[in-house]
Amino acid sequence: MNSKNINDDIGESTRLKLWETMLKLRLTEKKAYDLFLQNLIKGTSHLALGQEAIGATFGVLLEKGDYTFCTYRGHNHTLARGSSIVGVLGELMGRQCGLMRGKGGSMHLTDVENGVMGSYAIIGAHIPIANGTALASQYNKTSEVTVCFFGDGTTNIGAFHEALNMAQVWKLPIVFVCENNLYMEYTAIGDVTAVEHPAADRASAYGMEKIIVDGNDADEMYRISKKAIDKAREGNGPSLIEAKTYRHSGHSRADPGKYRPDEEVKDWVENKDPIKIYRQRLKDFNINETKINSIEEDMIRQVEEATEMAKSSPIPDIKEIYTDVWADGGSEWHN
Amino acid sequence: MNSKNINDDIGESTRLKLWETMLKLRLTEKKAYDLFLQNLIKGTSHLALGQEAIGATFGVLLEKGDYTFCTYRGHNHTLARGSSIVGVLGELMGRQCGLMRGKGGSMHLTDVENGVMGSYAIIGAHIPIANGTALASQYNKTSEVTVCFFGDGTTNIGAFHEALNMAQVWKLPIVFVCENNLYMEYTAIGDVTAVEHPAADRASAYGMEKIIVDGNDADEMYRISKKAIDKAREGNGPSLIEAKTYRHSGHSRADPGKYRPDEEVKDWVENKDPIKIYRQRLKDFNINETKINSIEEDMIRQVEEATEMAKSSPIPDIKEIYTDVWADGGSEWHN
Amino acid sequence: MAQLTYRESVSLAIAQSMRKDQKVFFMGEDVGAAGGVFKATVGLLDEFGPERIKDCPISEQAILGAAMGAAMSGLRPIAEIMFSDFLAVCWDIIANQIAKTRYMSDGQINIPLVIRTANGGGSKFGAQHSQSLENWSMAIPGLKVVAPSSPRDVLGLMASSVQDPDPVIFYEHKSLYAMKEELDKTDIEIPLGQANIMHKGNDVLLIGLGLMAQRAKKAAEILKEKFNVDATVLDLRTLVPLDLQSIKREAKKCGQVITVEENPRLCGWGAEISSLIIEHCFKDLKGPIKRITTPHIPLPSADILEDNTIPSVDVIVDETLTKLKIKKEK
Amino acid sequence: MAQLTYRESVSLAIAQSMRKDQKVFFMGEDVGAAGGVFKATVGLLDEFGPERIKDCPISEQAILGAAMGAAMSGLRPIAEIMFSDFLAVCWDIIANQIAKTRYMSDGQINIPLVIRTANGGGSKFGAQHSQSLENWSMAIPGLKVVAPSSPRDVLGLMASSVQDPDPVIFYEHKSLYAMKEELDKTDIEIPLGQANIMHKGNDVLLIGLGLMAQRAKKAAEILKEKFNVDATVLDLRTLVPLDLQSIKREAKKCGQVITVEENPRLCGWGAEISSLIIEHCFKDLKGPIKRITTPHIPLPSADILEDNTIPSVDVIVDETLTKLKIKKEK
Ligand SMILES: Cc1ncc(C[n+]2csc(CCOP(=O)(O)OP(=O)(O)O)c2C)c(N)n1
Ligand SMILES: Cc1ncc(C[n+]2csc(CCOP(=O)(O)OP(=O)(O)O)c2C)c(N)n1
Ligand SMILES: [Mg+2]
Ligand SMILES: [Mg+2]
Repeated sequence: MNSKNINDDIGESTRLKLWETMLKLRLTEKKAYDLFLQNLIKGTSHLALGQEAIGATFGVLLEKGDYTFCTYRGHNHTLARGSSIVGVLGELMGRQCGLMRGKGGSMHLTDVENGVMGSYAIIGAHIPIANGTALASQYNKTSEVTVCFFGDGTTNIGAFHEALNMAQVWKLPIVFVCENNLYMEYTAIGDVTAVEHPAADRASAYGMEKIIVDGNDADEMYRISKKAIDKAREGNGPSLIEAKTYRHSGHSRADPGKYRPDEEVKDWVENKDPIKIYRQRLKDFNINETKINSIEEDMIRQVEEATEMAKSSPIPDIKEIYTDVWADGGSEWHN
Repeated sequence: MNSKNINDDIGESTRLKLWETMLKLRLTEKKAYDLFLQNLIKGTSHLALGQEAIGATFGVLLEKGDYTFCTYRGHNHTLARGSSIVGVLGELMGRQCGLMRGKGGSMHLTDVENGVMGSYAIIGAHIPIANGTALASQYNKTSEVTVCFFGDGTTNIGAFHEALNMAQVWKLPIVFVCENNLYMEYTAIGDVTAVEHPAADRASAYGMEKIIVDGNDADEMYRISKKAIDKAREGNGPSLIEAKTYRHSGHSRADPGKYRPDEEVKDWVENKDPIKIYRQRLKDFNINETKINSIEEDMIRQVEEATEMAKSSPIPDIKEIYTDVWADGGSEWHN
Repeated sequence: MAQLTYRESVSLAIAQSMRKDQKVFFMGEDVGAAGGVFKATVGLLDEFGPERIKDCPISEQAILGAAMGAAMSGLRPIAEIMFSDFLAVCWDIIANQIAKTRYMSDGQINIPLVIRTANGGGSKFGAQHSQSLENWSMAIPGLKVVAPSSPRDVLGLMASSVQDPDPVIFYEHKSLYAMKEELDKTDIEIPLGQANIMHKGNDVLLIGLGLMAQRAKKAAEILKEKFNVDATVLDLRTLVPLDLQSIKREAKKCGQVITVEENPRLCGWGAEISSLIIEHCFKDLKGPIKRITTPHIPLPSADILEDNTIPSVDVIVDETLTKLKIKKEK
Repeated sequence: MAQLTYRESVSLAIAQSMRKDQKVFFMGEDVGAAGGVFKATVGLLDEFGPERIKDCPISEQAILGAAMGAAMSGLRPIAEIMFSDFLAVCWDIIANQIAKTRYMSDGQINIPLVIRTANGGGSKFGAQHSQSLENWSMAIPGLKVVAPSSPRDVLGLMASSVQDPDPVIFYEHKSLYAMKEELDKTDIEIPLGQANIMHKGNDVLLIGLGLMAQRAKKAAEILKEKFNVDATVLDLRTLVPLDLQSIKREAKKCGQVITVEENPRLCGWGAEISSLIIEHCFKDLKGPIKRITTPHIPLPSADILEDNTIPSVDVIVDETLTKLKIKKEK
């Protein structure tokens, strides 16, 4: 696409927001990777390097009060909603400054203040749950939209099916976003799925429209997502978007990703990287390079500062183990 | 359809088998209803009066060694495979002569000898399990076909989705049969389903063909089902059939079925009853009325005899409580 | 004065909660127009309309997921799972999501919801529609577990469950739906974590729940009348929070303890209670704690088989006499 | 002599079973080409090919359903559920179908299958990837429950599990995958229902399972060395069938009993064992049975929080000393 020739329906300020958000995601996750190597992050962690355009788009499009639900691969979506970098890195490092002070860990990032209604580590479970906040908006006759992110592999689990049917039957204000990165953990999605497009080819089974989008092109993502969000907000029911993308690294911390052909990885990293694409796009739209670069420099600085803050944050008090099982703040199971 | 004008692809002897099987089902279930009224059957029971053409067709088409899986509404499918009337009625009455000597009850009829691999009372659970016998046939390179029956409401549960995808991915020799009787328990299927045809409109989500058939016309059922069985037996993978039908009575014993419009019930019972339709069909094909009637009389007699046998069968010994939890025949959980 | 069945108490309890709090709504399969398979929600649709009484597809994960999400955004859903056996099809939503999300979020998220379900045997429904599964949820940190044994308790415990800020699994016993009780008022609250003494005595403590509490009470009456044995019957009412104080006090007083469970033996709630009593009252015990349970088998269907599987009043009487070394011929 | 890790023992055990019996096959998510997320099935695809090592979609109900159906027609599937926490998403297939079908069919149907799963904490994976869930399956009649604590036990118990005519849930402990052991042979069988005495002594009986058995053993070594306390450590190995004989014998011998569980407190297997010991050995007990468990909370993620939640060797030592009223300064 030659962007110069089309009418600029998106506009510079939104584009710069998309750029800034994508950088926040990219740079924070790259930092997380460094912190693993330094053994400052324990446990597991699932990076989404290469998938930033999707989360970023929704981060820019959604309003305060809107709800998002994501998975263990949810650092991006959490950061995109406005969560602090120190809160995310702190949680990964198990520090007091973490979003959940170390209780949840990297797979469960939650930041209700920013509409991040949790990250869920059991495949598919959050899809029906996301219907619930959408149902609440409908019940309360308020106009929040719920967005639920999940992967290609997730379309084969039962909860996906149940939730999509219910959303349509009740015309819930929700947008389902399948990030098709071509693999579940180490298995190619095509090897275990009866249709070519794991989400889009199922849309009709829920009376929904088939929508496939280049998930690495932030502009395309923006346009399609905006439509779906508007539709939901106007009370016209759910949408299912399949966004094609790719993760640059392995499935999780321990995974070198060797099951993927070298050329495939290379192609996606070199030719289809959403950040590279978007840097070029901004130039195509004649956006001032100093602006582009200063946003980047600023974000580099923010990530560095947040890293230092997280590193110097204390580890949680072990008394925290016994808090917040119940709404009374404690963990007693007897009187 | 004017049957006289078409080439008789089915033939008299098959038609008489269909007739006989449908009568076996109808008369046994009607007897079961009488036995409730006499309080000789306790617990619950789910009749499928009006849905006989579907089970009967498969009963006639399947070969020894083929596997069937059905639901709590499974008296028909069990009888159709050749299970004895006394075994079925005996089980409903909780007698020693019952197929499972009273251990399973009306919702769990099982008769492995006749390929009836169980009746399952939790919606959808048996669909993935049915894949398993199909997988075994594939693994053993034998040619049995598995058939799995379920209702329209069942298409909204997760297990359905998972199982259909897996069956197609592995090209399993299985036929899925959705008996769409328009209602789940008391709720019209259209009120809770995102598509018009709960099974057929989802076939494409599993890379399968959309197949809808008049489930009350045994000839139509026979033709469509034969194709699907042949396809499976030849190693060409699964099919999903949606058979439109209707249950004459309520969902279960206690249900008068009042949520259904009177005219709707009347139309199905009077104009679309599979037995009535087929009696006429046999006549249209100039099949000798004495044959038709003598099969019926014979079946009435068989059901009466079986009823008496079941009534005179003893109740199970209470020692049976402790048998057959484990393959060693007992129930000990410690050494 | 009102005479109410347990079944009627359920719909009344829901209605009372819904009248008081607009945030409360109710969802389940066949619950609205049909009033539920046990007719325990008759009348609700008429009073509250389809926005607050929601008929659902057969999608238990979607039902509880939606209930959870709605609770997360401040509503107070009551969701029905028709039979407790079906908790298994949505067990992940219950055990991994509903129960853990508050803790994992470091308290950012509250999940005030009630899951009500028909539990227990006695109806000859067979192994997949008759289980007693209170212990499944007791084993999951983050869930409160309630099991009323009378119309009054249904009213009082449902009111508290709906107001509770944490998720509650509310086990109604199928064999109690027809039970009637005279009540002088219906707008009552019974706090969670408060066991009920149904019968008083010093010889032996019978601890029960749901139907088994009622059977233990009948057994205590027979024990008193025919054998002059004075039993205390403690209906736990809620397993979480557990009324450990009352358990300890009564166990110490009686010195002899029997738990009466409807679930199969292994890892039933009686095991937990037994181990707690050992821990806290070891010196006061005059003999081992006896656990009456269903054998460790799936539940059979035929009348005679089911009736002889679930602990009956007679079995409770007999086991109590055996424990106290009293001959039945007395 | 072979030195094997627990992880390697898993794939070797599966391979040995598959070599002997053509009816055995293996299925799960990412198990073939990738060798499993814990690398516990590396090499199997190469040796047995895709017909016997089947990579599956993320569809746990479909996986266990297919395994069950295949077992019903005479095959002997081994199915992997990647983390035991995910048993919840297929709990109906396990608890209501696999466990009950033999009984409901009056013995017409056998279900010889093994479900293996990575269980337990220690990896900082958080509340949905770290649970210890042996008690969930112990509570279900019709399931056998196995939890090996060493490479040798993996080999011996897997061989028996695969040959067993009943369904077995096989809990491998994530924190043991790296454990090494010297073995003089690998083709071994250990019957189900035979507990293992890992340490001998008369002062106190420590009963453990999986990782907790190993920690109890280390605790016993410290107790002996530093405090001259002689502990017997009994690794139950299987919860169903349960080696009640050994439990009774050792409990009677020692008179003091501690169970060491990794699961949260309520309705853990320790409660059952405790109630059994009370029932069978009441007079031989010198004091209450102590249950060491994880607190009744979801598992936290951060190092320091997780480490202080799951019972450690130190905690076991301390609790044992407290129980025996021995001062630590000794
Ligand atoms: C019920 C369940 N099964 C399996 C897993 C293990 N698991 C974690 S991530 C993953 C792959 C998910 O693939 P996809 O949905 O494509 O998301 P992606 O990781 O590619 O973002 C699997 C199988 C899980 N967490 N939950
Ligand atoms: C998981 C589960 N949810 C709910 C039920 C209760 N239930 C039994 S039959 C039924 C309706 C099933 O409808 P359908 O699939 O159309 O079959 P039909 O009864 O019409 O043959 C329901 C909801 C159940 N048995 N299992
Ligand atoms: Mg993916
Ligand atoms: Mg139906």
